[in-house]
Amino acid sequence: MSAGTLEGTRTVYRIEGLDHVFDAAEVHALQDIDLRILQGQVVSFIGPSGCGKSTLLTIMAGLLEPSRGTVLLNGEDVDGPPDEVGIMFQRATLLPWRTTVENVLLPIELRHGKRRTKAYRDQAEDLLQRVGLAGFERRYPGELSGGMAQRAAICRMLITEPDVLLLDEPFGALDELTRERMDLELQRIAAARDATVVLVTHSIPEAVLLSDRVYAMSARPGRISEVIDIDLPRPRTLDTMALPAFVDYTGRVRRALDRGHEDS
Amino acid sequence: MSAGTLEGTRTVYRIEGLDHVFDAAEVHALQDIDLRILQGQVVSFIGPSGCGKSTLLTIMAGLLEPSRGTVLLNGEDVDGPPDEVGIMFQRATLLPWRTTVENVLLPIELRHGKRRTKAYRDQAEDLLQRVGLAGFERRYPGELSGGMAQRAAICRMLITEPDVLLLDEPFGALDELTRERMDLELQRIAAARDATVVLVTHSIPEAVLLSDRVYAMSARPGRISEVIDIDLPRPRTLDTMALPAFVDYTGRVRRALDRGHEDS
Amino acid sequence: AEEAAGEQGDGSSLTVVLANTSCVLNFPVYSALAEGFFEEEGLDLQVEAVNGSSAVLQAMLAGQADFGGPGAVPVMAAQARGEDVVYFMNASPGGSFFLIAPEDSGITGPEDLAGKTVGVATADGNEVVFVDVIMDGAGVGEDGFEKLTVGEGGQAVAAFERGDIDAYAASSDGFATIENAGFSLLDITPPDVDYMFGNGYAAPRDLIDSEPEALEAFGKGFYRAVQWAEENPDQAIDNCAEYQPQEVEDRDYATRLLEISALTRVSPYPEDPWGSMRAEDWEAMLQDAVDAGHVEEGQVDVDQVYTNDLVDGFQP
Amino acid sequence: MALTTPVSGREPRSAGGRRRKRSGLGRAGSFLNNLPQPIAVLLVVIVVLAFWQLIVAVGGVSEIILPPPLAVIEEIGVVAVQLATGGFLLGQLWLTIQEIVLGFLLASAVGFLLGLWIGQTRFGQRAVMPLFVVVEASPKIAFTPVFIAWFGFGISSKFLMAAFMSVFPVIINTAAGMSAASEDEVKLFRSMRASSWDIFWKLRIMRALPFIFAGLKIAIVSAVTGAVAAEFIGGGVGFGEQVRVAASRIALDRVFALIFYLSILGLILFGAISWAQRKFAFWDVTSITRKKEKK
Amino acid sequence: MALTTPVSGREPRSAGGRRRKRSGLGRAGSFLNNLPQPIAVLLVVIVVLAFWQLIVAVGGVSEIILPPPLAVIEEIGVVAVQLATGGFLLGQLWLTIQEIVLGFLLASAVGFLLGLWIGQTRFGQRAVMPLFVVVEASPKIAFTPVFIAWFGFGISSKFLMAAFMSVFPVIINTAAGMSAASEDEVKLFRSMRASSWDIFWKLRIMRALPFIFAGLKIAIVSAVTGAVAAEFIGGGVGFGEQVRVAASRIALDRVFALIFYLSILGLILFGAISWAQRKFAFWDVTSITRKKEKK
Ligand SMILES: Nc1ncnc2c1ncn2[C@@H]1O[C@H](COP(=O)(O)OP(=O)(O)OP(=O)(O)O)[C@@H](O)[C@H]1O
Ligand SMILES: Nc1ncnc2c1ncn2[C@@H]1O[C@H](COP(=O)(O)OP(=O)(O)OP(=O)(O)O)[C@@H](O)[C@H]1O
Ligand SMILES: [Mg+2]
Ligand SMILES: [Mg+2]
Repeated sequence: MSAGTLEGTRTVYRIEGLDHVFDAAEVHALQDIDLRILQGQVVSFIGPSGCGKSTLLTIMAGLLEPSRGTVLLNGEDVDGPPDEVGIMFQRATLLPWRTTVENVLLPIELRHGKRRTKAYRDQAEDLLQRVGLAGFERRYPGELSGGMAQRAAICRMLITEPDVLLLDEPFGALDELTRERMDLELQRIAAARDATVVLVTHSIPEAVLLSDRVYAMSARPGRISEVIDIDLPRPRTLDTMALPAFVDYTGRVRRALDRGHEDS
Repeated sequence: MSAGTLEGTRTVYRIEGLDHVFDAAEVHALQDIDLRILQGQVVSFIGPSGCGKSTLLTIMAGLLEPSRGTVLLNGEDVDGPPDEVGIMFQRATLLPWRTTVENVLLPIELRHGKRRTKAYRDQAEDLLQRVGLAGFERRYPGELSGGMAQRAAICRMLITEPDVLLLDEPFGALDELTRERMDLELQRIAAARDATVVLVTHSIPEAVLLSDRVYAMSARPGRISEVIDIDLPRPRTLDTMALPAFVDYTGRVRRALDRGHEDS
Repeated sequence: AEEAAGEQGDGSSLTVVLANTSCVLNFPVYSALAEGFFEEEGLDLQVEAVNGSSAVLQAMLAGQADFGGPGAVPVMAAQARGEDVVYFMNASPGGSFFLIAPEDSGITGPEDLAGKTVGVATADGNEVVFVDVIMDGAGVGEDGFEKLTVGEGGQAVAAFERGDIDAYAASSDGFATIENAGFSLLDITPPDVDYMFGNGYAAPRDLIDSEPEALEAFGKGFYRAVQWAEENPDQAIDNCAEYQPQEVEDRDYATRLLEISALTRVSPYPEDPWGSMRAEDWEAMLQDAVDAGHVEEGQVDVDQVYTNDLVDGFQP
Repeated sequence: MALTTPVSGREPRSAGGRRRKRSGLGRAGSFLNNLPQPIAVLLVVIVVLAFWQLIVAVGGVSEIILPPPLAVIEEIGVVAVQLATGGFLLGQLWLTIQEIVLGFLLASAVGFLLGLWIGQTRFGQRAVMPLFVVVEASPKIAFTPVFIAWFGFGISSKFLMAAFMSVFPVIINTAAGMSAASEDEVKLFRSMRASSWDIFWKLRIMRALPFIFAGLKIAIVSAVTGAVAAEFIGGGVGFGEQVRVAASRIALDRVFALIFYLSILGLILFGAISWAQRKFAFWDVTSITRKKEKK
Repeated sequence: MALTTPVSGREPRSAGGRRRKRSGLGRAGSFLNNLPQPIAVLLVVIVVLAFWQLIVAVGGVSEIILPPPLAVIEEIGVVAVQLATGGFLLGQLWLTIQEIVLGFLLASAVGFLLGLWIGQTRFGQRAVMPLFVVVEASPKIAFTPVFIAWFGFGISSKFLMAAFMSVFPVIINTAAGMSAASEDEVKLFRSMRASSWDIFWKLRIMRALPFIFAGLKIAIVSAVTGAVAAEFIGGGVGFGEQVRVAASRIALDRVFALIFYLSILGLILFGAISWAQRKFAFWDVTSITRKKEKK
């Protein structure tokens, strides 16, 4: 456990020389990715569609082995889904044979068995309520709207209180207001637990609002084209979005994204 | 065919006293929806997640019968998917046994049979290229990223050149730049054909940028809470977004959305 | 398995396995049981039934039964494969097959079958030899008539109905069955096939050596039941009602079946003691089996395949 | 007709949605579809009986080959009396039921495990599967004497035959079901560090259920015929033997009556499996049905 | 073992991804899984033969009950010579093959159509299905005389019996497959104004393919046993009759040798169906496999 330190904080993820090629399709999805994420940091990946963001997250979650390069989590090689990580995928993927609350409780059941899951039921209902799904606990996924399913998937990730959250466009199907509310909720939860958050997003304001650092990516092959550190006071609120610095940062991210588009 | 006229234009959709309750779940999804959409208009629905936007679109597409009320398309009762309408759903739903281009050509094949579909292949590849999927024609859906699948689904809808486009968060999985590009492309296509566009979106700027009229909805039961006419010159470009009027409109829509949230 | 049965107490507990599940056809066994004949002879007998001689032999050799009632040819086949199973009792000296033709067909003897079709149950069974020998004896060579494999019982009836066959080589139950189906039948079996006796009983040589008395008791009880049934046919059928009530539900059928099966016990050699066999018959049957390819020349020694040693013990 | 009136599990939400251009056939279909089940079944039975009577009457088929329906119905009554009064037949039927149920349970358990193995491993698929096909393609009935030789004359040999004859559909369908879970779902479970055990029980099995139930439905029915066939050949006990006895005296009306009871038995067992399917794979059937059940 | 080394169609993208804590069994499994198919099959064959020899040797089982493997292999050779020289057996085998293939084709076609009907209509599910279950649960072999009475002693009656005996799995699986398409997919098709015909052929059927193929795999193998059983009972022709003859003279080595050829026949036909499945339902098998095939 060689916990690296920078500004006195532990390095959570250290990725070096990472490359990924989908063999069969011969798609060079990721190239030369190097990065380092610190404990308690919130970082965002932003970039054109198909630039490899989901692939990178999948690799960080230990679900896919990169073609080349190292991925260290807390100093250890990631060679399987690590215990301390929770991931939320781009598609909600709720199981149709479980009610909403049962879907949320799935990771608990997988960890602690069915019996001990009961104790978490209140917690699950609490989470569902916080994301605005009170009253839908016993509905089956087929009866939820797109955004509702996504919110249920978020609850499913949060229920285990992971130290590291990997989120792939978690709020893509939500309207802006709900989204902002969820953003702040996410910030609150992460801060309360000193959790590290890695976020893939398509929303520039969201990236700026939440992140300590934004990685802009460009496509084909997917690589990190720019790194923008966001130095805004925390906790951030909706008022933060009115700050001139915020507007400035969104402009910078937008331009970086722009360049990412041109590159590809 | 009692084509109503308003400002000299034909009414495409006329919805009156529409109510929808999902019986089994006893969810009152839509209440008292009244609206009228004119030929060549672009209208957006915006509102909190779960407020019934997808349900409304599904009803307009003739895929779901409302519990009460009338839905007229070009003066005729909608009691099945009408010929002139193309719909794109919130989930891309590509068929895994067809390549991307075959998925795009599906509606053509369904209309004109396999043989005559070949003639449309160039057109399909052209569409795919316009949305940035050149080179992915022969890939299977499992090899596409989330945003790529969504873009393929858009091509699938456009290939039949429908007069009325019903779009349920078509660009939800795209980054802002790609999204804006797609927005303008959509405007171009619609204008070129004088097509009518009904859009469900979560992005306020998108709603304002594209629409002649924005319907803000509130939830439980889902109803139209406010109607905002967007009087900005066409064709709109990215520069439109810098106009003070644009900023003003986004503010209005945002506040309407806000109120929709409070109501529910 | 009933392994213990053979070795128990005074050596009088055995399991027999019959080659068909009909009670009426096996009435001597069931009646002897019901009337207590075996018990009186000091034999405690368990009865099991399967379908066919191979299954009988397999059950015997696997130790599921001590002895059983297979046909002669399968026993020779078993010997050819090195299993020392010995025939010790001939229970149907009259033979198991009947060549039958519908009464209204005008066919009265095998000679009339020239150019006609004879049905057999299987393409290569003993009936085929039976038919061939008969037709040969009637001066109709192999080319002079057709053989059609039709299967048993219902299929034979279907074949008659469709007009596919003119005569049929039937077992006793087949005979009764076809009659029961409304055909008046004529038995046109000539004496040429007298040497082909029907099913009897066989046992591993070990058993014959170790428990001859028990097997003698079986034969004695069996024979007593045969004689008893001649006087009391109705009661023999009644006895079956307990084991196989369905079979005797149709009383006429059961009676006819009993009558026909009596024919199988009419020995062509009335002078011989009941249950005995003749070497020349075995030789003839062995020759047929060799001709049919069931056993190979020299694989089976007639002296080894049967024994008349117990026959004295069967007599009352 | 079938194509215009789908009732399958995943119809869009338009339950009852009116649609234009419904064909005349479609209407006839929906009339039939809306009949209450008892009436629908009765209708089918009547059509079958009428057709049967027609064949017997017009076709001039001998009673020995196809008994007239009325004679069979009469015999069904006769057998019913015997069964009701706890006669000999009842005991035989009970034996057969035991064989069927034991055989089916064994086949389900063994077939399930083998199906898993074959469905989930390349070795199973490529090397073990051929072996089972070879065994299955053999005339299994021919093994009856061997089963008797090994397992005796009692019901063991028969229920083992029943299991032997019904295990294959369970294997094949379970194996096919093993790839029914989607890539996304497996990824989700793996991300939650689900054990292979959990991925298996909480995902793969659930997704495989429609396949497994289809297999079990075939198997329960095969178990009936398997047990009966074993009794046919293996002799001595059970309802199958009774069928044989009746057949051997060409009492075809009785044969049909006995078969009728066996079939009803099969139907009841099949119904039990279908019930279990609706209970355990409820999410696979129409949400409409599910919701209706809720009320 | 099975659970730790899945190769099913939808594994996450981690082909070859190393994972911690792989059990010893898992390793053994993956060793087996990585064997080339011919070697894997050979391995299974050897294990089976060894086990068989062991039973014969240690168990002291009579040759009449279970012939020693060597004797069977020898007989397989003898039969091979007869088949190769175009002897009597070859003609019989050819008859049986015709029965099987015709029976299977008929069962597939009829079973498919009935399966559709049953899978898509409430009437089919609730009223017609019970009828088929009743027929299926009956000892179908008992209908042989009826088939013979109607269709004679030639191969028609036998291939019809083969079809009769193998149609049920196709029905059940096709019916089960009819609800495999998702709600979203049906909605998509309906929105494109797809005809019922197209929804059916371009969606439902595609989604039902894994089910249908599972059914066909069971059916082809049932057709083999069905044809053989019909020959067994219905007399006279084909390889099944030869098996019966050999059994009646207790030539078990010959019985096993003949069964071996029937089984190989079954295996070949089964392989053909599997091949068709990989071809027409390629998207259902591992994407890895598909991609490999591309190269
Ligand atoms: N099949 C169904 N059965 C029961 N309730 C349903 C069904 N489909 C949708 N609902 C309910 O109807 C309401 C509206 O759903 P709808 O999908 O129209 O929302 P939406 O506005 O599209 O939301 P989102 O923005 O999250 O996609 C929700 O409360 C949802 O739970
Ligand atoms: N299983 C796969 N096989 C082959 N190629 C794949 C596979 N998965 C992804 N790809 C390719 O890898 C590239 C990156 O995909 P990825 O899903 O990581 O993109 P993304 O950045 O998440 O895009 P989006 O924003 O649209 O979700 C794409 O070009 C895609 O086509
Ligand atoms: Mg992605
Ligand atoms: Mg929606």
